[in-house]
Order: sequence, then structure tokens, then C-alpha cells
Amino acid sequence: MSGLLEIAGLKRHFGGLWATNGVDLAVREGELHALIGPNGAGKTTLIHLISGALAPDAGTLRFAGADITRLGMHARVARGITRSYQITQVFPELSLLENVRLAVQARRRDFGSSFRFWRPASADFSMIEEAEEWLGRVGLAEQAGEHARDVSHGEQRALELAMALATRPRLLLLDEPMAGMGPEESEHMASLIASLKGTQTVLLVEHDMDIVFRLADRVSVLVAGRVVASDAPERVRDDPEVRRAYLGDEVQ
Amino acid sequence: MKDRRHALLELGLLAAAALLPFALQAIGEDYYIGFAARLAIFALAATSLNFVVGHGGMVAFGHAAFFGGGAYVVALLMQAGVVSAWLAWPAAVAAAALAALLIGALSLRTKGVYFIMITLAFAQMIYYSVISLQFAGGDDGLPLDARSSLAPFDLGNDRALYWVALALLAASLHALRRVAASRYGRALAGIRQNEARMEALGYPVFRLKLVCFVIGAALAGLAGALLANQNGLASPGQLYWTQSGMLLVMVILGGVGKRYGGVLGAIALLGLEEALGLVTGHSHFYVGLALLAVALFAPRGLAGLLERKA
Amino acid sequence: MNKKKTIAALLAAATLAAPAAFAADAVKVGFVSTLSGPAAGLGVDIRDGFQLALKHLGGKLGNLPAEVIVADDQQNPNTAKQVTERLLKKDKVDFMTGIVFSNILLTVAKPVLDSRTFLISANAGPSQLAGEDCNPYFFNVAWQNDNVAEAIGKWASDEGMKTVISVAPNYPGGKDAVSGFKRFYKGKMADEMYTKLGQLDYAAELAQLRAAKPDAVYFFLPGGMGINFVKQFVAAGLSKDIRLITSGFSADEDVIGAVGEPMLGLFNSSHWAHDMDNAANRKFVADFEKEYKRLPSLYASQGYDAAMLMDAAVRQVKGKLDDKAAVRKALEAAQFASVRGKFKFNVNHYPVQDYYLRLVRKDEKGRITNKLMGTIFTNHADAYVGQCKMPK
Amino acid sequence: MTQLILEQALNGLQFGLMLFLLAAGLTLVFGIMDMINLSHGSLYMGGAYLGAAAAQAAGSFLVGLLAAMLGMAVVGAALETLLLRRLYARDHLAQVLATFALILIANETVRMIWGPQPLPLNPPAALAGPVELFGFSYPAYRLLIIGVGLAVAAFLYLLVARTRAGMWVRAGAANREMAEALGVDVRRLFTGIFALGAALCAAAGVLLGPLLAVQVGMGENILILAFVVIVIGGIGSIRGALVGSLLVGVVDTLGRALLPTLLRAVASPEVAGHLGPALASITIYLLMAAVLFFRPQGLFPARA
Repeated sequence: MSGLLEIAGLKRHFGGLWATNGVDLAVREGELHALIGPNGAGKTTLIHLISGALAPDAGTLRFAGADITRLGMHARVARGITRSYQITQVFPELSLLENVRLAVQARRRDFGSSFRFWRPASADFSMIEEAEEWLGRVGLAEQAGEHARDVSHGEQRALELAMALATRPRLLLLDEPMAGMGPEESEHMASLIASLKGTQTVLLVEHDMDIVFRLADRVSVLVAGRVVASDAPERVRDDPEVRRAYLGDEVQ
Repeated sequence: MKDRRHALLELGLLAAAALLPFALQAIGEDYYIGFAARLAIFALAATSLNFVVGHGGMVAFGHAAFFGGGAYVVALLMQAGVVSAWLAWPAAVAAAALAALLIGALSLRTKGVYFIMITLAFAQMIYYSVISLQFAGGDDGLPLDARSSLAPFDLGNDRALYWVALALLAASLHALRRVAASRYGRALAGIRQNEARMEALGYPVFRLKLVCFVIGAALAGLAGALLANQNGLASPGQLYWTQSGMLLVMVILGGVGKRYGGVLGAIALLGLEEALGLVTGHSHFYVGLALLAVALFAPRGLAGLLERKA
Repeated sequence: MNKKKTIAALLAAATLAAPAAFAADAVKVGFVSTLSGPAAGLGVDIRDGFQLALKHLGGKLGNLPAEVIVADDQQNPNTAKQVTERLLKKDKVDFMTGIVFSNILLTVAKPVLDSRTFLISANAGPSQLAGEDCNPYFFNVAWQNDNVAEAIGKWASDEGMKTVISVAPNYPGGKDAVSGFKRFYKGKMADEMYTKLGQLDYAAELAQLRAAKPDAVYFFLPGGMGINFVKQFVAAGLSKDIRLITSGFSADEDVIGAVGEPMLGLFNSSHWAHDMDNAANRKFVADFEKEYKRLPSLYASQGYDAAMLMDAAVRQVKGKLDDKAAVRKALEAAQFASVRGKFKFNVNHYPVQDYYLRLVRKDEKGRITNKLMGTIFTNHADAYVGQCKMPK
Repeated sequence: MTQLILEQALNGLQFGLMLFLLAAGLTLVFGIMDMINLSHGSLYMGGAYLGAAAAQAAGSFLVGLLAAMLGMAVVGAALETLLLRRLYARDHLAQVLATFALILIANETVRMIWGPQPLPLNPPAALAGPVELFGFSYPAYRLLIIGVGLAVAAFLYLLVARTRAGMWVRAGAANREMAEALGVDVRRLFTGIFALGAALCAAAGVLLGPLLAVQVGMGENILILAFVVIVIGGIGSIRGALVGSLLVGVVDTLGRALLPTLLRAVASPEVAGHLGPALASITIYLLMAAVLFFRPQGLFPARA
């Protein structure tokens, strides 16, 4: 069974600690794949390794059939891997629309590249329209003109998602999109993620078990730098090894 | 409506600036026409640095290499018999751009304070190289026998040089405003605010910044070509680190990243020096106090103060 | 446009023509000199000499009230250029003087001379302006750079010195000083060391001198450079084996005052000495000491003579400063009592004069100072006058 | 030839140790407070003037030296508490502007008090001559400078490596928040470091005074060298500052001395004399660029 993203034997250490210790993982085209694990299991390191922010010490990464192990972040983005951040990473001094427009500009080559020096960016209407669409999709159409620093935390996370989507990734890495949100905001975000199902391949790192088991097509469990289980939610939930190693009596 | 008012105000100021030489002549202060040309030239140099610092987010501490370098290119070419500004000035721009391409490519691997220091190091290397070159006049610099020939215009008098400098300054400000609003300029704005995020979005951050560095240097080279003409001398002092510091101070004083930051900074600093010099032998003392006040109480520079008023 | 040009031409003609008939009501002198940094002593001495002359003249030059605008060039050609521009265009001075260093003089000479303003050098005498580039508006009331060096070079030969190493700053004055020395020194130049103008630490050069062991070191290092060089030379223990010789520039009152005892026994050449016996000099030296509580240096004597030269010229043209040809003639005549006795200009507007040998020793009052020992050259001209085609 | 190289190496050591006095304070201020202080050179100038004036008044070089160090420590502490403290939280640009302003103010203040001409400062009479050393004479005063420089380096090493204050300094350089969390009184520590740095600057100013000139602008030329030193050594590291200083001092002096000799073999004396010092000046910056290229955090990074 071949996946969009295939990881084999991936290792990375910091000092004496193996944060990633032989990870094997496959993400299939079109699925919403959740990655869970206790604190310190190496989830964020794995996301860094996949996005290209960190280089592995050993192992291989294949994306859409090609080896991307040695590629930098910029090249991986070009191939269609986009990530959102655990800590909000938007452009605070720019409007929401401009935030998303920059993401659209990063991808769109139909007007030429970012090395266009004369024509005002605001004259590229189709780029703006697309940015507005993405904002609408995450429910931020009303706030399009506001500065990113002025909107609420939850709205910034939604903006983050819109920016990630605007790059039209083949694989979207979502690193704890609900971090620091209240229950209402979380619910809103969950429904946004749910709306991606079927059209967008997503690798989701999330703490909230409830949401993970409700949304995910498949769930992988990372414990001490290794994937101990990778399967449909209900089967992972019942996996005795997972229950022992990680879930304990947290569930039920 | 507000944009319209702004545009009218700008045109009005430009017209007033263009008429300045007549006013100065009327009151018998011809000397200040040359001074005004100097202001326009430094305003252009500071504006070019402001593009690098304010738009590109790169605190470059070696801008004198390009500014002074442009002056030297014009002086050296003149020594070699090339008098035409149509040849010498583009050559100054090209030389500055090329130097910036090399220096930038090496320096942009570092960040923050280390970037500040490595740009300084490269500029100092150029300074010491130039003063060791006999044909560049060594420590004494290279005097120009005459001004560049900008046929059909005659640069012989200060008034003409002032108008040329003013026109180039206005054109550069206009061009940089357009660049800031272009796709490229918007990408730079993103980099300035969050470089890692832009990388994650797939922008070629290194190349975008390098181009910004080169554009700033090219404009500085142009300003340097004008300075050589105004001053009649390409001097090593124009390459020294204190000159880089002076330009940086103008930018911060005027307002980092503000459209008129470089212009305001240059006029304020040189104007203050000149005005205080008329009344006290210790003008630098009071200039220092003024700069200190701006640093402490006006974090967004003079442009920031004006904006708050407006 | 054409109309405008005609009017401008008429106006220009009017302004040119008008003052020729009237005497100016004041003389403006732009005094640009090195007044800060290690060489400030030179500029200060020239200024003080100039001011003393003005005082003797009752604040007037040629019976006209004199306004002297003093500016510091910071020994920086760029600064000099800017202050000169201001003096020419804003203050519209009649005379420029005061410049210490040849590189500075060469940088500002063109705009000054192009504006037909008389430039009276009271110190720097670069070879360029003595030869090919000689100019009707340029006068040097001191010497040509080579001259004083030629004198000490001749003396070194007469003394039978076999190997000499020169140390001089890398600027036109430094090069002139070495080529002048070589012109009359017949022994071997073992090496020529050029240092950065304004260098103050000579550890590296001294180590090399120690290794090279010449008979003598000829140094030309004006101002603080020379002070530091002599001090460090002695501190390094080199004075035991190597003799120091120099032109008067590095053996005058400024250096003697700063270095003290180690200067004793230093032979040097000069076109002037404070113990020269003539009426003008006796008055100058006595009043200078009274006024400034120190002995005058040769720089001060040159500043004094520069003012006296201007005074004579302005007097001779009866204050009609806009008659440039007449002013030039009056300057060429040099009808003033120089503190060095007889004085006349060559066709290139540089002096033809005598050069003397001096020795640093204690005088009868116990002060360390120069004593006049003898004459090296009589009526000596510079080597470049032949290349000068002075316009009539 | 070996004697020549030995003498030049001593000169390099002397110059390097003086740079260290300047760089030590600068690297701590830079490393711990994350503050670009362009006016560091003004403290050096102020020290030299204070020392020259005091030495003249008291007729003793030693009195001048001590007065300068004490005086500048007070000035440094005052400057830190009254002004620079406000700038720690600001970005580097604001710091550049403010401390550049301080340079202008300091230069003009000195000019107002002491005039534009350099002040005379002579070494103690007993040290004005040479001493015999390995078969050649070497200026006694330069030996004294080397001795003082080494003593200060040892003192600083003990201070930083062995004392409680030193531990705070190291902790502060490595991680400021952590140090604060550990209960270090950061405000007092900063003032103390600043005063110490200013005193070391003053010592360098007075010690170099007789070899150079006590003049306005003396700080600007040496400031950049001090920055080069700490960037090479690694910002915030005393050990880095020492190694960087000696490296710069020796490379600069040996280059200055030997390059002309080498060049003379292939070019005319004038060309050699011209090119030599210039090339020697460049070597320092080449060294820095090379170090930064291969070790972007300097030789001894203080931050892990």
C-alpha cells in the first residue's frame, strides 16, 4: 500500500536524546491522519523533520514517490508540503487579507514570481479574490481589513489555517491547531478541519483525544520517538499496547 | 480623498524645493544652493539605506562602501578620461550593485548583530583597499577636475546640480514607493515581520533579501556619483565606517521604514549641524543631545512624530 | 532664456566694473588650518604668528580693517574642501591662507585659484604648484617642500654619513621631503620607509630600524608624529647606535617642548631661526614670547610673514582688491620686512632664500632650544621652477 | 630576523592586550545586556583625558591612571543607571542612535573642557628608556603595558571563573531570563559590569596615551577594532575576547611589520610602504569574515 508520504527508519537526536528513534509512517492521499502521543514523545520534532526545518540523522522521507530526505524547507513547500505552527505565526502588522494574499502569491506563478517590482500587488485582482475566498472559508471574511495583531487568538489560528490552505498543499501539516483555544473556538476549528475531509490530505498533531477520534480517518501513536500503532481510530483505541503505553486510564 | 490630498502636498513640496535656488539667490545666499544639493544627495543615500533597513529588515552597517564607492567610480573614470555622466553614473550604479551582490551573498548567511558586523567588515576592507591604491589617491582621495558632463544639461553651476539631484531623489522615492507596493515589496514586508514563516510559505527568502540589498546599494552608488560631483572630491572618509554610521543615524532619526524617513533624517541632521554651526562652535554637542532625545522619546523617528500630528 | 542671459551678463559686467573704481572697505582673509589632532600645534603656531602680525598692524591689512575667518580642516581633505567652499562662496574672502599640509593644499587649490582668490601658503609648498601647475594666484611665503630637506641632505653628505634610512608619511609633503633630501645627499639610501599620515605608534618601524642598523635616520614627521617618533626612538634604546637627523620641522619649539632632553644635540636645517639678528625678527620673537608665553616656531614665523606680505600688497594697491592684476604685481614685489631678513619671490611665486644649520642645545637661560650654527645654502631656489610657465 | 620577529611579536602582544582591556567590557555589555554600545570608545577617550589631566596635576603617572579608572567607573555607572538602562529593551537601531549621539556629546564635551589640541601624557620617567631583553633593547614602558594587560586578564579570569559575581555574569551571558529566575539582581549586576568595563577602558586609554595621543576622536578608531575582537571571540565570552584580542593584535602588528618587508622583495619601497599597512589592516577584517563564515557565533560562543 503506497502513501503520499512515506517515512522509513527516521532518526534524529539532540545531544544524547533520540527525539525520533526509527519512525515508520505512511500518510495516504486524501486522508485525515492524526498523530498523537504523550508529551515529549517527539511529535513536534517529527513535524520539523517532515517540513524540512530539521534534517534527519538517518532514515528516508518519500513524498509522492520522490525522495525528499535531503531537500530544504523551501523545496518541500514547492513540492506541496505546507505546515501550520503550534505557536501562531502570522504577520502581525499586515491585514488578514494581506496575510492570505502573501500565501497565495507564494504559490501562484500565473502572474509571474515575487520578483515583480513595478505593478502594484493590489492590482492583481484574481489573487485578492482568491485570498478573500480562503478567508471566507475559515469564517474571517468580515475581518479581512483588520491587522492580524488586532484579532483574537482563535481568529489568528483560523487565519493560520487559511494561509496554509492558500498555498494549496498536497499535504497539510497541522501542528496543534487548537492550542490555547477555548472550547467554543476549538469546536469552530474542529468543524473547519472536518470540512477539509475528502479534499485535502492532512497530517494533524493534536492533544484533544475527543476531536482526534471524531475527525481522523486513521491515527498513529508516537511513543518515545517511535510509532507504536497506526490504524483506524476505533482499532487504535482498542489496541492493548497503546492503552498500556500511552492512554492508560485517560480514556473512559 | 486623503491620498489625493497627500499627492497634492507632495507635488507642492517638490515644486517649492525646485524653486528654492531662486529664493536663495534673491536673498544673496548662493552658497546654500550647493548645500541644498548636498542635502538632496544625502537624502537619496539615506533613502537607499532605509530601503535595506526599513523594508528588507537588514541592519547594514557598511552602506558607505556603496555610497563612497559610487563617488570613487566617477572620480576614477574621470581620471581615465570618461567625463560623460551618461556613462560614469550608470557605471557607479553597476559597480555598487555588483559589490553588493558579492558582499550580500556572503553576509546574508549571518543574522542580527553578526550581520551588522560582517557588513561593517566588508566595508572596512574596501576602505583600506582604496587608501592603499596609488591611482585612487590614497589617503588624500581623488579630486575631480570638473563635473561630469550630463549633456544636454550643464552641471557646471550648483543650481543645475541641485535640480538633477532633486529630480533623481524624487524619481527614486516614487520608484521605491511602487516597489514597496509590488508583489516583491509585499514579500519583503512579510520577510521583515516573520522570516521563518515566509520560508515556510515557500518564498526564496535569501534571494529576495539579496535583491533588496543590491537595490539599496545601487541607489547609494548613484548618490555617491552625485556626491563626487557636488564635492569635487572622492575621499576615503566617504568610505569609512563613520559615514555608514552617519547614514544609519539619518535613517533611524528620520524613521525606519517610513517613506520619507531617509529624507527627513538627512535634512534634520545636516540642517541642524549647519544651523547650530552658525551660532556655536560646539554644534555637535547639541546635535548629540537632539539625537539622544529622538532615540529616547521618538521611537519611530521624525516621520513617526509627523504622522502622529497629521 | 536669451534675454535672461543678456541681463545676467550686463549685471556681471556692472558688478565687475564697479568696485575697480573704489577701494574695498575691509579685507577678508580665510584662514584654513589644522587646529585639532596631533598636528594641531603647527596650525596653532601659524595662526598665532598671523594674529601677532595683525596686532602689530593695528588689526588692519594695508590700512583696511581685516576680518580673519578661522576654520579647522581637521587634517582631512574632505573637511578642508567643505570649509573652503564656504569661505569662497558664502564669506567671499579676498585671501586664503593657513594650510599646513600639502595634500590638503592640493585638494583645495583648484577651487580657490579658479575663483581667482589669492592663496598665500604659509607652510605647505608642494612641488606641483612650484612647477607645471604654478598659478598667478598662488604664492608660497615659506619654502618649497624639498628645500629644507635639501639643506639637511647636503649637510649629511658634508658630514660624511654613509647609510641613511628615511622615515616619512605617505603624502605629497612626505615624498617631497625625501626626494629633496636625496637630491643633495650623496651617500647610500638604505631604505625609504613611508608611514600612514598621522600614524603615532612606530613600534614596527623601530624594530626594522634596529635590524637594519643605518648610520643615521632622516625623518620628516611634522607635529605629533615627530614627537612620538623621537620619544619612542629614544625609549627603544636606538639613540645609542643610530644618529637622528631631520629638517627643522621636527626639531622646532613644538617638538622640543614635548620631548625635552632627548632632543639635545639634534642638527637640523631651516630657513629661519628665532635667534636671527634683524630688527623685524627681534620684535617678532620678543612680542611672540610676551603674547603667548612660548618661543615661536618656524611655523609661527611663516604665519607672521604671510600677514605682512598681504599687508604690503593691500597697501600698495590702495585697497583696490578687485584689481587682481595689480594685487598680483604687489604680491610679487613682496615689499615687506621678513623676519628671515631678505626675501624675494621666484617666477613661480616660491621664495629664493638662504637655508641654515641649527643645533638643539641649552641656551644661556638654560632652556632647550635651537641655536643658529651656519649657512648651508645661499639664495637657494627650488628644483621645479624650470617647469613653471607662469602666465604673464 | 628572529630577533625582529620576536620584537614584533612583543609589540603585537602589547597591542592585543590593550585591545583586550577594551573588548572585555564591551563583550559583557553586548553579551549580557544585548546592547550595542558605540560609545564604548568614548569611555576610553574620557579615561585618557582624565588620566592625562590628573597625571599633570599630581605629577604622577600612577595617580593619573588610578584617578582615570575610578573616575570613569563612576561615569560608567552613572551613564548606565541614568540612560543606557532605558535602552536594553529597545531594538539595536535605537541603541545605535542613542550611543552614536553619546559619541558626539562626549567628543564635544572633551573639546570644551580641554580644547581641540591633544593633551601631553608622558610615561613615568623611570620607564622612559629601554631595558635589555634576550640580547636586545625593548622599551621598558611597553613591557609594563604587557605586564598590566596580563595581570588584568588573570584578574578577570579569576573574577569570572571563581567568584559568585562571575557565576552570575556567566549565567547572564548564557541565558538572561534563567539568570533572573535564579534570583540574580540583574540591575545591580549590569551597573557593576558597566562600571568595571568603563574602568578597564580608562586603563587602556591612560596606558596607550603616551604611545599614541590623547586626542578627540581617539575612541572611534579603536572602537571598531574592539568590536571585531569580540565578534571573532564570540559575543559575551571573556575567554573569546582575550583570544580575539591577541589574534587581532599579533596579526595586525606582524602583518604591518612583515608585509612591507615581503612586498619590498617584489615591489618598489613606496608601493610596498603603501600596500603593506593597508593589507595588514585588511587581514584583520578578512580574519573576522573568515571566522564568521565558518563559525557564525565566533570562536567561543557564550550562548549554548
